[in-house]
Amino acid sequence: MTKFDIRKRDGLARTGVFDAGAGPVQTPVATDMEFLFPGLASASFINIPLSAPAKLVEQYPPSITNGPVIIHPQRKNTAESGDCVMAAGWHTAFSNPRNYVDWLVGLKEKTPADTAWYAPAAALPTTVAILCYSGFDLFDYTAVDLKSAQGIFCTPEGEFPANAMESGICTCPGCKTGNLKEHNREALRREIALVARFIRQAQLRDLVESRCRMEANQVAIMRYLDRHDTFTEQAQPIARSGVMRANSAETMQRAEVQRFAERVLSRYVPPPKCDVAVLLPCSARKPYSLSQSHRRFQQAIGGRAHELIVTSPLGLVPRELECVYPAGHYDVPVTGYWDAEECAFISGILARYFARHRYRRIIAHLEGGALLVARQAAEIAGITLEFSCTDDPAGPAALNALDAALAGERRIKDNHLHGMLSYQFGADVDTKGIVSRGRFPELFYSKGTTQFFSIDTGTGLLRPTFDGWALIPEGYRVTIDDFVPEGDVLIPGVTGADPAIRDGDEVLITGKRVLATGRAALPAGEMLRSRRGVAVRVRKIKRL
Amino acid sequence: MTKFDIRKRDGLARTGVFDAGAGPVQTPVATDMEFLFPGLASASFINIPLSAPAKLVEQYPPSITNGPVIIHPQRKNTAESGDCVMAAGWHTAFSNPRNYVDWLVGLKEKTPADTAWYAPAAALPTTVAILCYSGFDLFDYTAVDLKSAQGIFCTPEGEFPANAMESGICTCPGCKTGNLKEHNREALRREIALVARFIRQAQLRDLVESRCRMEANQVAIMRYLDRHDTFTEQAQPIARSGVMRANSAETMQRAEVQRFAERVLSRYVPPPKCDVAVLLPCSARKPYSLSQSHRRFQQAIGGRAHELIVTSPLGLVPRELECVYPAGHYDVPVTGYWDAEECAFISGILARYFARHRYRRIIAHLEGGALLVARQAAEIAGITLEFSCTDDPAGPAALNALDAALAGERRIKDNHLHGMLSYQFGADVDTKGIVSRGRFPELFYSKGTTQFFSIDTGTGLLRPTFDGWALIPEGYRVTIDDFVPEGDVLIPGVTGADPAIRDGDEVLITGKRVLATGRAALPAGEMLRSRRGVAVRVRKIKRL
Amino acid sequence: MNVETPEKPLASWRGKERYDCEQLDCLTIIFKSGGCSWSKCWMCSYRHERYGKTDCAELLSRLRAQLAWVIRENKPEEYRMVKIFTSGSFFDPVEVPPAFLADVATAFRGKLLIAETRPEYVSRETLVSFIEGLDDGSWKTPLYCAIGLETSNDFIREKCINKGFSFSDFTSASSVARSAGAGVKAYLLFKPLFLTEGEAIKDMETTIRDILPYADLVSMNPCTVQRNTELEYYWKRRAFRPPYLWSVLMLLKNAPVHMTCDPLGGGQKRGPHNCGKCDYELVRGIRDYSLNADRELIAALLETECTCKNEWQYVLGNESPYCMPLTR
Amino acid sequence: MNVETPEKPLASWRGKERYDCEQLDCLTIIFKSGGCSWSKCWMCSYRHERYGKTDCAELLSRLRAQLAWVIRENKPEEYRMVKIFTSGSFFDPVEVPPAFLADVATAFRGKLLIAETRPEYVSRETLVSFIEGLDDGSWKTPLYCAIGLETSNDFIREKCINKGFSFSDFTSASSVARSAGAGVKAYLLFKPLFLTEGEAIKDMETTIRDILPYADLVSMNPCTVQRNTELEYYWKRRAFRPPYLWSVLMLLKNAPVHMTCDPLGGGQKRGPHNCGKCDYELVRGIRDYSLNADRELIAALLETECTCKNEWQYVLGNESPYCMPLTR
Repeated sequence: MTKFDIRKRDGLARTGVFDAGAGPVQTPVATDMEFLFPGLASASFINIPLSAPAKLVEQYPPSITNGPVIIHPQRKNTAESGDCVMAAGWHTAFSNPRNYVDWLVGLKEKTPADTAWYAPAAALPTTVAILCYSGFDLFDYTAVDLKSAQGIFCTPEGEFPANAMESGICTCPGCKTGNLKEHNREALRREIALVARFIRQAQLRDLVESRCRMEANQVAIMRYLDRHDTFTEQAQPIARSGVMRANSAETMQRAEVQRFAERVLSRYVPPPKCDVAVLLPCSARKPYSLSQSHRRFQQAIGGRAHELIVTSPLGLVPRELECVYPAGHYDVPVTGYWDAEECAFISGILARYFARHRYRRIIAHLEGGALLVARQAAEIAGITLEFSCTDDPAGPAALNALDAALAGERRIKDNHLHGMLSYQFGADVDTKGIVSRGRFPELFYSKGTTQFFSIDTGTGLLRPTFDGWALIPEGYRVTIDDFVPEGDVLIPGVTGADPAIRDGDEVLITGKRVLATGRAALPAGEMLRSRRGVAVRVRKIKRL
Repeated sequence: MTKFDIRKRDGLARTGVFDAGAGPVQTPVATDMEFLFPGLASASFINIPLSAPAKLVEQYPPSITNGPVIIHPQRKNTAESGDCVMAAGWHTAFSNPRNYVDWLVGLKEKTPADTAWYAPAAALPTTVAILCYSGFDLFDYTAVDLKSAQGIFCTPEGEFPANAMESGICTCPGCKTGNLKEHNREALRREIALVARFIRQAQLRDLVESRCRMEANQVAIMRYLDRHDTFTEQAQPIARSGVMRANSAETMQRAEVQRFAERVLSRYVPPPKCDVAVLLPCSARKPYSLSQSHRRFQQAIGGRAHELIVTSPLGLVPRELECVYPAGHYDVPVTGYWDAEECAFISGILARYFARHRYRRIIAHLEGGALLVARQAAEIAGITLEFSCTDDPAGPAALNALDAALAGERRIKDNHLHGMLSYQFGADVDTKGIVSRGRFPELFYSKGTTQFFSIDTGTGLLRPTFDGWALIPEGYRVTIDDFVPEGDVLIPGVTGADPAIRDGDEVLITGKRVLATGRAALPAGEMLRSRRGVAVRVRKIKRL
Repeated sequence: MNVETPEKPLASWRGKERYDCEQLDCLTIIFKSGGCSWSKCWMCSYRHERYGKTDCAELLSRLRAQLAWVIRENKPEEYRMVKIFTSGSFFDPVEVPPAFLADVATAFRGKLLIAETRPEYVSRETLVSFIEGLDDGSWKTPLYCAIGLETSNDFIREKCINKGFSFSDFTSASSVARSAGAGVKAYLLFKPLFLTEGEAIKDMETTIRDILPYADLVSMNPCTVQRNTELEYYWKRRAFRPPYLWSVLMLLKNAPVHMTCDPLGGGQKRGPHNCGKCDYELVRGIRDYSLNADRELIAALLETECTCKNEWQYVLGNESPYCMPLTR
Repeated sequence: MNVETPEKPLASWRGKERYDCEQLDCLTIIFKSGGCSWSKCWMCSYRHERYGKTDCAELLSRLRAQLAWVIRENKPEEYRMVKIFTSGSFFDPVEVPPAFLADVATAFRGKLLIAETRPEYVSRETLVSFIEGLDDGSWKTPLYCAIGLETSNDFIREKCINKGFSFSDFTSASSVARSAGAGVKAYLLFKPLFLTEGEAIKDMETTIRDILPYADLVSMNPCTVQRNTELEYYWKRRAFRPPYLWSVLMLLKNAPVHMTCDPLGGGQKRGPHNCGKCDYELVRGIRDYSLNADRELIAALLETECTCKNEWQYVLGNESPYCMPLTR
């Protein structure tokens, strides 16, 4: 029996340990697959192209004794959890990015999540990043060895004539001895090691946004995958703790960016009885509140308005959400120029927000691109803006104007918790009487001696206590069988999970005998479509 | 005396050979600069930051005996051709991309072109690509050695803790023996070798569009440099012969893309007496004419309209220019989605084109994003479009509709040459009687036995004979002293050059004793601001 | 496109063919017919070449017009052999009205005639009467039935070609033909869909051995990508690569009998090809060999050096049915 | 921001100071004055702390109010030493009306007083009369003139600090002070603008040797980035890094005399700092050493292990004036 333990997820990519009986291998990996699966060597006459119609696949269903399970876009799933599945002929899929993505999504959706994916003859230093990004784990040396036979020198940045080996681009043992085959294999292994590192750092997307620039098809694959937003979004962790590099146009299409915008529009509830809003520019420092400019803004506003930050690529960040991933985590090149796509995307978000939440006054304390976007949004939404600055929003003139604009407005109650709860759990919770303690952003929320929530400063998410969960009427529950978990809740024990749950979400575990708080280790869909591994990392258990 | 011979240019980047007296070194290079310039080691108390005001610089002008010439944004140039110039403290410039670019442009503009540029303490595997892209040639090991001292493992994709050395990301001799310093130096040298390769392939921009994604500041530097379009454009060769990878949003801002669009709008003259235009979609195959779809379009049109291809990122490609760089060379990821920035840029070009050239009828044989763009352009320009297809433009229904739409229109004369001449030389030449021979795209233009032009199939540019030049009334002339060149024309012999001349342009050399045809080896500005090297590669000489 | 042109064959040309250690002048004709009755082979685009809805009488008259054009254009003394193809089978009575057979026999009386047909149309009766009209004693075997067996492997013929008949159908047809006094020519298809280069080579090697008792002449066709075929569908999606010319050479060299081979589209993307640098010379060599049967020529060609030979050898050893084709 | 508050000094606090092998309770006062007459040092932001346009009488009354506040808040028996700073020079008659000096002398009669001043305001006359008011015989040297010499290198003082006086101005002032019966305290600035870490260290080493004959007390200030200074301008543009605490330790350890050192902003980005991990302990140790002069403590601190030590050693060896600062 083969076995596959997933260790770390990053979107569709993952690191893990695969064992086909010959001992465990760390994935992603390039290895002699015919050694792992002796049946591969003797397979014959079984070719069925990826583009073959269902009829042909039914007539000649490909399979290999002592081999991985062959999956095909036109075929029902025959794989089980722990299996190695092989997308035969995957190396040909690159030529048509639309097919690549449609096939991939179809295959991923119908195959158990905890299967190890083998893409034969597909891995090159140039391709393995996007292959891992697509959710493949196992690779062979076929493609690089072919390049060696062709006299081609492989690097992650592209392929060159063999004599490039002498130009100092690489100094591996293969290059030292003029052994092209050894170099090419080495180059593949190195790239896989690098990719594995980025997966562990939960930053593979950043690497892929870089790597793909050398091949148009990879850019198209990335873009098509982004367009499969429902599918892609599910695989994204709810938060990462590192920096999110917003360094290319495609960042705006990232599932995590789109999810943030969507949740701000659909889940987030602004502070009640607050009918004045101020639109503010973002700051390089995150969370914004820690920047000098925002400290000045907040001083000038004095709590007399709801603060909304207009920013690329996120769109709109209500002050309450400034610590939440990715609002507290993105890093973006600042040139002052907002391109038309940014403007369209962000003004669309603003317009939808203002259509949904009616403010009596909206003061645009903005300049440049952000101001342009706010004007566009106002036009779309048919609302009127007031303007409180002409140039530098953090300059004394603008700050005085902002102060003056808010003269006579009454101070509204600070209600960060309410906003965060609505965003994170989709719940409109009455937080009256709950106060925050601690030093921003390390906050705790409690009433008297009862603590309800604390903030995970890495992700900006709320961590509810049992009392906190009592305030959240529904959702984010994982139900388990009639047992008391020792440590983490494992996948086989899970009987149900709110489909909204994503990797990293705070969840409440409910069973007949216990209640427990914890953090989901994978999305609801995968919990239900997998057989092994941790489902929820438990923080606290209460026996019932 | 130091000496610097530039070998290959790619934008601001170049490869070359530098000699400070201790023997030649190939550039770009990382080396022990204190060995090349012993004065560096003993320099003391001479620090003047890049951001220092002119007054301070004047008061304490930094200089080093037996060292490179120190350049500073606030100081007049003191360097001469062949010198090594040092932008002291350049490693600090990365923190402010706007300053980086303003300083760079200022320094480049006032310093002789054939100087070797040293950026001290700035080169890391992550930064050296953009440094070379910025026009630096010489680097030291200071920055990587510092990383080694800090226990940081350097790769072109980013920096990691030293233990990453054991993860297989690299297999250089340093890594094999656990020598971090050796690895880091090796990693820098490797990246420089890779960069040098991309410079030689004239594709450094492609690499930079990839590399920059890992650091927001580098993206900003690239974007700011693009915005200095007059400066940046001058350094771009008029054509390259490889593929232009249009794989990111910034491709549209490339000087070569902007230049193409500008020349189509300002120089290009459509065929005379042709008042019907058909807008066509592009094809993956280049030149378009060789694709199946365009063969069908041309069959359906039958020469009864002027063919204009609507495409991203170039905007508008008149059929006559389809072989010209970059129209015949770009490769773009195709997803069917045209983002708002693309739409805005391209519809702007179309609108300006149609405002300038009035057609009686414009038939949009387009679908999807291209159709959208055409509609936008028509609205801006206040013109009316006809539409000849509803879905696949290359499908039989659409082709029939196109044929029908052109019923009754008379065939116009094929006049590729006229269009190309206007684009390349800005000349509206009467080409009557000149016919083309050869097999597309390998064409020759002649009248009787007199040949005027041939096409360089690599670049798509025209190569005029002396008779061809006689048709071009002005421009693209390089004047030389009273001598007969033996082989190529060297820089010291050049007395004047049309400022429009770019690296790779076809030029006519005029001297008292000769007339010669050739190809410029560098832009006019550099010809006049340099002292050594080839100015024009001569093809044919005629003594007067 | 609907312009009526005077009736003439789809194609017709003159060339040389090797027969019985001689090189004969040969007239090849491709008649436009009623169309192949089977018409399902993955790689075949000839099936689209057929008259639309016509009745038998009209079909006959059009065929006769084509024949008349051929006779008009070619003097009988200028060729000794005639090869006849249709979109399907020359002996299929639905596709080619039987009355036309007699015309053909008469027209080419005294010539050596090779006519292509599927095995199911090889009937003793038809052949006997056809030979009667054709034979003037010039040739020991005046007629050869050319059958596109493609491979002796029924599974491959079914899955990879969709040919719709079996090896035993072929051997039966062979017996029938011989009993009627006709010879048998076998067409083999080298590298149909869904086979690796290595599998395809092995298939040919086996097939050649298998057919020796049943075929008098053997012609091997390296697979070419024709328009509007299933094969083209897969080829466009990178799921098929035509065979290497190296493989063709190797098969020709090792075959126990002389096989003719005309590498259609040789050296082009859609036809059998190597890397583009060595192709021209090899294609010419293969054509020469078809005529002169010079094994030493083939052996020498196979020893030619080219950078793509490494690639080919790698593909032979490493292309697997689950990751193919490795190259383009 | 324009709210009037009762007149009190800019700052005033109590602490310990080492003097003559003793630890004295010390009252430190920073008077708000008429402002530094020079007011051009790159790193100084105190120059912004001054009364706006006031006449001499008003200035005097405000200074007196501040003094009264200090006397009110601090019982005389609770401190033995007084350190007085202004935005510039205590003995500058334009900045501090001479009448006020008498008040101060009277108020702190019997205390050991250290007052900061630029050398040009050290005049025998002023000092003699001031000491007269101050001295009750408790101290051998009841007054020390504290002069911000910063460095003995005139070039550095000019280019990197913009101090506006020379080393000889300092030595002259020292003679004057001593002849008037006052002592001299020298403030040194470790690592001003435009110096590498190594250059700054060498400068301190030289300076310490140079001033031995002229200074009775030495205090070394590692440079800190204050707001609204030229230094801050460069620091924000990555052109300045405050010194490493390792360097401070090394200088204190090797100095031929005991130097006091209060690393203001120690461990923070704007102050002298290492990597952030080891800073707290080292800053505390430096403060302790200032009081206890325990060289062994300093030596031990310098032997502390931290990952940033390598970096510091690298910077010492490799930071050059043409590529600095190497770190942040």
